[in-house]
Amino acid sequence: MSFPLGTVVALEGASGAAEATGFEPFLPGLVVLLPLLGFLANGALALAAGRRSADAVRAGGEWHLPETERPLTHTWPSLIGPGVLLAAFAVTLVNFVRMWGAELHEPVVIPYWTWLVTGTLEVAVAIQLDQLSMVMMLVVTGVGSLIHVFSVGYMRDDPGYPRYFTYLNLFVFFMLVLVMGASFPVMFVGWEGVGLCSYLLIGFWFRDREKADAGKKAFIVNRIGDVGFLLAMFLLFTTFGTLDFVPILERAPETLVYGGALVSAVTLFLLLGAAGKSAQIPLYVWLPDAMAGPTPVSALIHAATMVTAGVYMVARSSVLFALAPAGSLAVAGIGALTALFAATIALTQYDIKKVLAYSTVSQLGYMFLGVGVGAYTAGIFHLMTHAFFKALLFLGSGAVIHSMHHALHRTGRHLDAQDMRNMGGLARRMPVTWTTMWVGTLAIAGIWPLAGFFSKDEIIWYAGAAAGGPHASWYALFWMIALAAAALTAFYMTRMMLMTFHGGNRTGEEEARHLHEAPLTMSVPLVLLAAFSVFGGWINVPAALHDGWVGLFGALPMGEGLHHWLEPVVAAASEVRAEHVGAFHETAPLGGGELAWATFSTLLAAAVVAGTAAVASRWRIAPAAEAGEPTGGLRGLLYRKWYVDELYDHIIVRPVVATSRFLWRVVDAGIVDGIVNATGSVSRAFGLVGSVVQTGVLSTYAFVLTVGVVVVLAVMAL
Amino acid sequence: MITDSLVLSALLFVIGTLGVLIRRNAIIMFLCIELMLNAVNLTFVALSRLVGIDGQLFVFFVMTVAAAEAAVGLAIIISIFRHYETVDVQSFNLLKW
Amino acid sequence: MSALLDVIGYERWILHALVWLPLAGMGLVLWLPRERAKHVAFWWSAALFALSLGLWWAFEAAPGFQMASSHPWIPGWGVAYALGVDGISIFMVLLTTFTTPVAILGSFNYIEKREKAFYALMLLLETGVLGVFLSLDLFLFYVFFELTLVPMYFIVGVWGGERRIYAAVKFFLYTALGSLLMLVAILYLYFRAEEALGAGSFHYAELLRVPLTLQEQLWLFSAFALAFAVKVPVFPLHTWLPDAHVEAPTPGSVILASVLLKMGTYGFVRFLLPLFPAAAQHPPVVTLMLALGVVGILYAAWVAAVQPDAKKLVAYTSVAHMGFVVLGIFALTLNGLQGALLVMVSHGISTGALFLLLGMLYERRHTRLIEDFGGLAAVAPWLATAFVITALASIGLPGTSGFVGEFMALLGAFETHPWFAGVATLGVIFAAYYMLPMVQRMFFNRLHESANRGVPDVSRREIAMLAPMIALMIWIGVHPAPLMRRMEPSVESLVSHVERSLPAAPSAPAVGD
Amino acid sequence: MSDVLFYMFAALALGGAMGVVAGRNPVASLLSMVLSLGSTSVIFVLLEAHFLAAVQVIVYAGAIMVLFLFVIMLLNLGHDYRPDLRVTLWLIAPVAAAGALFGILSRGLRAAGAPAGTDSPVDAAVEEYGAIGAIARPLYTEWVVPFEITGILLLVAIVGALALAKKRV
Repeated sequence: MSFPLGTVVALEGASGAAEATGFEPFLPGLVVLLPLLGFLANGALALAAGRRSADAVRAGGEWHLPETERPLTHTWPSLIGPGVLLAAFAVTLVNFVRMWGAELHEPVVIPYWTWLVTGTLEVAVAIQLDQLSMVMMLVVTGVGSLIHVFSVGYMRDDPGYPRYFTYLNLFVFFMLVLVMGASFPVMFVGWEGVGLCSYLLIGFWFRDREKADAGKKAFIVNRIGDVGFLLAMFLLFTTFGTLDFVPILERAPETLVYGGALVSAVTLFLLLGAAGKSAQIPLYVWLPDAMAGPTPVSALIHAATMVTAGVYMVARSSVLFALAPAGSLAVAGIGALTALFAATIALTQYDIKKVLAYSTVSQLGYMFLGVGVGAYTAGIFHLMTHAFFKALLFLGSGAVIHSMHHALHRTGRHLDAQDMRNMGGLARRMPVTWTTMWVGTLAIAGIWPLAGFFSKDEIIWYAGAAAGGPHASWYALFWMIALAAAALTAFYMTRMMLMTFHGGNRTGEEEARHLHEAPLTMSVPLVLLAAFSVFGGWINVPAALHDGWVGLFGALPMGEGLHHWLEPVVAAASEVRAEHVGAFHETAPLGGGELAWATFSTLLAAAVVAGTAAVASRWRIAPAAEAGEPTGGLRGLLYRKWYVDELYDHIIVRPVVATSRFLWRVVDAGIVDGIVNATGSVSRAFGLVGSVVQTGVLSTYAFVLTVGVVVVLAVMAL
Repeated sequence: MITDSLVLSALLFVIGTLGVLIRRNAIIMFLCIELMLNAVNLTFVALSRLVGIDGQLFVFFVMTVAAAEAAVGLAIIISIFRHYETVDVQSFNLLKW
Repeated sequence: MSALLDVIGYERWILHALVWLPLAGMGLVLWLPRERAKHVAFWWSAALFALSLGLWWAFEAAPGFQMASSHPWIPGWGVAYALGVDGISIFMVLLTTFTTPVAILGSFNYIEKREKAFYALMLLLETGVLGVFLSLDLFLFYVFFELTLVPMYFIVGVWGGERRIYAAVKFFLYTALGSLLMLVAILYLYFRAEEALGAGSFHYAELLRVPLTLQEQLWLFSAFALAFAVKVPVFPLHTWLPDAHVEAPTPGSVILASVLLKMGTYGFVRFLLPLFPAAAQHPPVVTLMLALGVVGILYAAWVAAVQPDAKKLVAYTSVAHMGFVVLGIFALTLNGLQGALLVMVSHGISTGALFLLLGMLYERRHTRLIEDFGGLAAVAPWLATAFVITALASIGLPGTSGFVGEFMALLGAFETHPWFAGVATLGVIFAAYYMLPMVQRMFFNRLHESANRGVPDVSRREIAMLAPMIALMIWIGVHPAPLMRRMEPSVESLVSHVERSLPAAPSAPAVGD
Repeated sequence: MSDVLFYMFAALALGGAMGVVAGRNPVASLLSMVLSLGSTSVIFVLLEAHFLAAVQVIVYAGAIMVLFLFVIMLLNLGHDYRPDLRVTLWLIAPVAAAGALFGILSRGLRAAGAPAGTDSPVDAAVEEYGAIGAIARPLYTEWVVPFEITGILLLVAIVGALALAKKRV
């Protein structure tokens, strides 16, 4: 058999061009393979559990998870799931340490087997290891393992426990394939694979119609984005004849014309793909609905990893975007617009997960703004820090919802466990969650020492600095939008914290007694993530701020750490940028240096947080049951998400379904089938005409005969 | 003389055809057919004046066929009569779809 | 492995065995008593499949026909009994020998009346189809092409659903009418060959050498194209397919979807492109066919989405998939053609599996309407898992066989006709648009009807059918290289033949501009 | 002299034919048929076909007409017979067709006819072998096969007639 099983088993793979620089990958294939093995193991357990619960349902009842001794199928996944992730994280760490030591200048490509092969196209299933993919691998496996551990606690008493971990492991596998793929098609495999897993996980409780619909919506909207990705790949293939990253990104500067139609088309298609996956303006509608899935899923997929795939893709093909100012402007524009738009919606939401969902869309907008203006490292930096504090916030909200469920379950009252209006005053009852979530909130708001400040501020600064180059007026506008969105972020996050943790408790006296802190498996990840959110920002303190008060007068260890780390990956793009656009400006559009604006932004955020805290304490918040939906005015508009969903429904979904029905009823059954059946009935009609002559009366036949003879003779006589 | 008799035979033939078309009595129709055959015999004889004896010979065969046909035809009419109790052609419409 | 095959002279008798053994099987089935019929039929076709697997090693990746043999059959007319296999037809043969035992296994407790006749017809059908894929003589090809009509007509007509007579007659007339024109074209070719090459002949190799003017080629092209367009089916001529599928019994649907549709596309690749290269490249012809392909993709997807009947929905998806194949073929590029062949193989497996699953659901609930189902995943999780995997393969999820074919076809089409390929790529969205709602309405949502509550999960026999198909779908998706390597030389020689024979007429665009 | 005779008997023949068609009852039609046959046989004589004239009278008028009469009597159609000939507008179509037929036939036949009086090969044969010999000789030499076949034909007709008309047992 020509299937080179050998190379896969060895997992070493050819070590590519790495000998020179001494970076010697340590079993890189294992990182990808482990989640796959986890998926297969959990999958088998899930199938067994599924068969047992199916028999129970068929017998008329419902299979309940026995309280006392949990069946094998529900204990093993808690070991396999997180275990596999932690192992993958360990291997990644080893590789990271090795890569840290070696001065790696070009990516290490390790092919395993040829996937597609024709005369003109050759695509191998290959892994590409370089600084960028290493950062992503760290984020995916690191945050992923924490979320897996959290899920053990959160999903403990869900009958579909093994199935949950099957999908989660499969997701991490596809995410790693996406991040470590060495060519666009392999990345695309991961790209749609994560789309599939988000479909499965959002619709995890598939018996509930809305949740299944949300999953379907996510998949279809992602697919719309994937079409863009496909078209970009076709364009790249027709120009370069190959689809691997290394050759394309090397030969891009000389083959593609700067700002030419081709490169703009490619980048715009890639943007469409990224917008689909990272929920940006036109295709963001699926993310808020994706909250229908379990909360750890929202944390992992819809905060930390999957939605950042778009940003990673832009960073990976940074050269193309550098060559296409129009493309980059579009990315930045979409990013800024999404940031502001999503922030406005988040202001009025009452569902805690919806607030966080729109906050994610908004923060992704920032990342897009970052990579759009050419500050790729800033974008990736924000991606990393966002993964930390947004995962923290989501898991925190998960802990809150979990304990709310327990309380309501105990007393049997049917209240929406996710509605903030039913919460309030949880600080005393859930101190750990409360403190860690405050850390996350301050981080996302951009308060000084925390990670959010450094990454978000850097993006805002570069947006402002880029205002100097071409399209200056546009970038200045984006800079202002970014600042406004930052203020809004601070407001809605504080509002969320206050409604959830502060003020009087609105769940009800009896339930309140049952509200207690989340178990250890859930609170430990929270604490760890909180730590990351605090110290995460220090790895990349901007040079200008390093010795000012911001950088504690030089005390912080790794100034510009991430910049140096991602230097080789972004080198090509920055060269192109330097050649065509010139360096970033020193001053923001309204004057003032980086330090000045950094101080301004953190003070602004602090002011907003304090102000909201003061104002919010006087709000009278009625529990969800009494308080109706906000209808009129701006609040109603924002609560109704600017009626975007209804708009999409009217201009896209309904016409498509109507046309389908029309095509089927009228065109297919009517015209095409009509013609086919018509030929049948026409021939029957001719038969009828013929039969009129057959009257059965002898003389008619004789008469027809005579007429025939006469005609024949006449013709012959002529 | 020959052309006159040819015209005569054409006339007789036409009258025979007319009889078949108009009459509804099977026997009479049958008679008319015999008349038509006779007209044809006349043409044969007339033309045998030009062609030679073969014409007359052929009449001989036509007559035998006419006899055979008459016999069978009448037998059919009898068996139909036995079934329909009438020889009116209109009532034999078994073939009507 | 290939050494072992050479020892037993595998190459000399395998093709003849493949064509005639099913016929022998048919005789055996008819001869044996009724209750033994299905087992014999299954084991006979399974053995044949095992035998045909030898082709995988015996066939080495090289252009031109291998294991070819030619014996005069009707010398007077220059008709030879010529068989041969090349990169293009080998996977169609393997697909046929693979699908027949699976379809027979699928009909074990589906067919209750007239079992012997049914299994005999299935084996006769296999002979016909294998004959079509292996024959190198146009006369022999036409005989087998018509032969396949008869068993399919009876399978749909006798064991079908309520409107089976209508569907069977429509299927028969549609295909027969088309193939009559083809017969005329074949005869015309024969006489042109007689004129040009001295002795008239139906053999593929000789007919390739017959010089034809563009006008002639256009006429012959349209005659052949109509016959195959009905079979593919291409957009306006497709209405027989949903009816035939809805009324056909499950095994009939499986064979119809996975094998019979391929005869049309195979005909395009084997006869239309090589025999009438100038016509195949004539810009109006190419634009028309590409347009029909793209329309087929989008139109069928949209119509499929609103079908109340699950089998009709899947039937329309076949039209959509075949739209991709037509797109791949008439892109006239190496990637496009290879993509088309891959879509043919993967569609055969995934749609065949889909029909098997729908058949299982029909056996359990005796209904085909989607809204009668609901929440089955809670009751039949393994069935639901298999259905979801097959559905994903059908809509072309990367990592499954569906994606590889569609990606290559679209890529190939993009090289020469970017706009057509661009619009066709939208088909990928509509694939999800028609498949996911069906999956959700049948397997997710609440389990409301009590009848659904009693649905049993897959039995061992059903697993024996589905497991190999799902394994194939994933294997081809993950590791299509061996398939592609075997196809590549034949497709390469085909494409270069089509390009080389291009008269220097400026009208036809140089491929790839 | 023979022209006058010819026209007289031709008129008689036509009258007989019209009588057959317009006959009020079958027997009347039959008799007028006999009249027509008789006058035709006279015309045969005028055309030098003496043997045939005799055969016509004996076979046709004598045998076949008697057969018809016998059948008419058998089915006793003779007496209370309602005439089935109704003059309706629908008659125009057959009459027109018959007229057209006559027009074509006469035009064709007239072209074939030749002036009377030319000596025809028939007379030579009659001199040599006599009236009956002139017919008999070719009958038994060239035409012997058709002759035998007509014999068989008659046999078949007899058997057929018997089988058909036999009363079902």
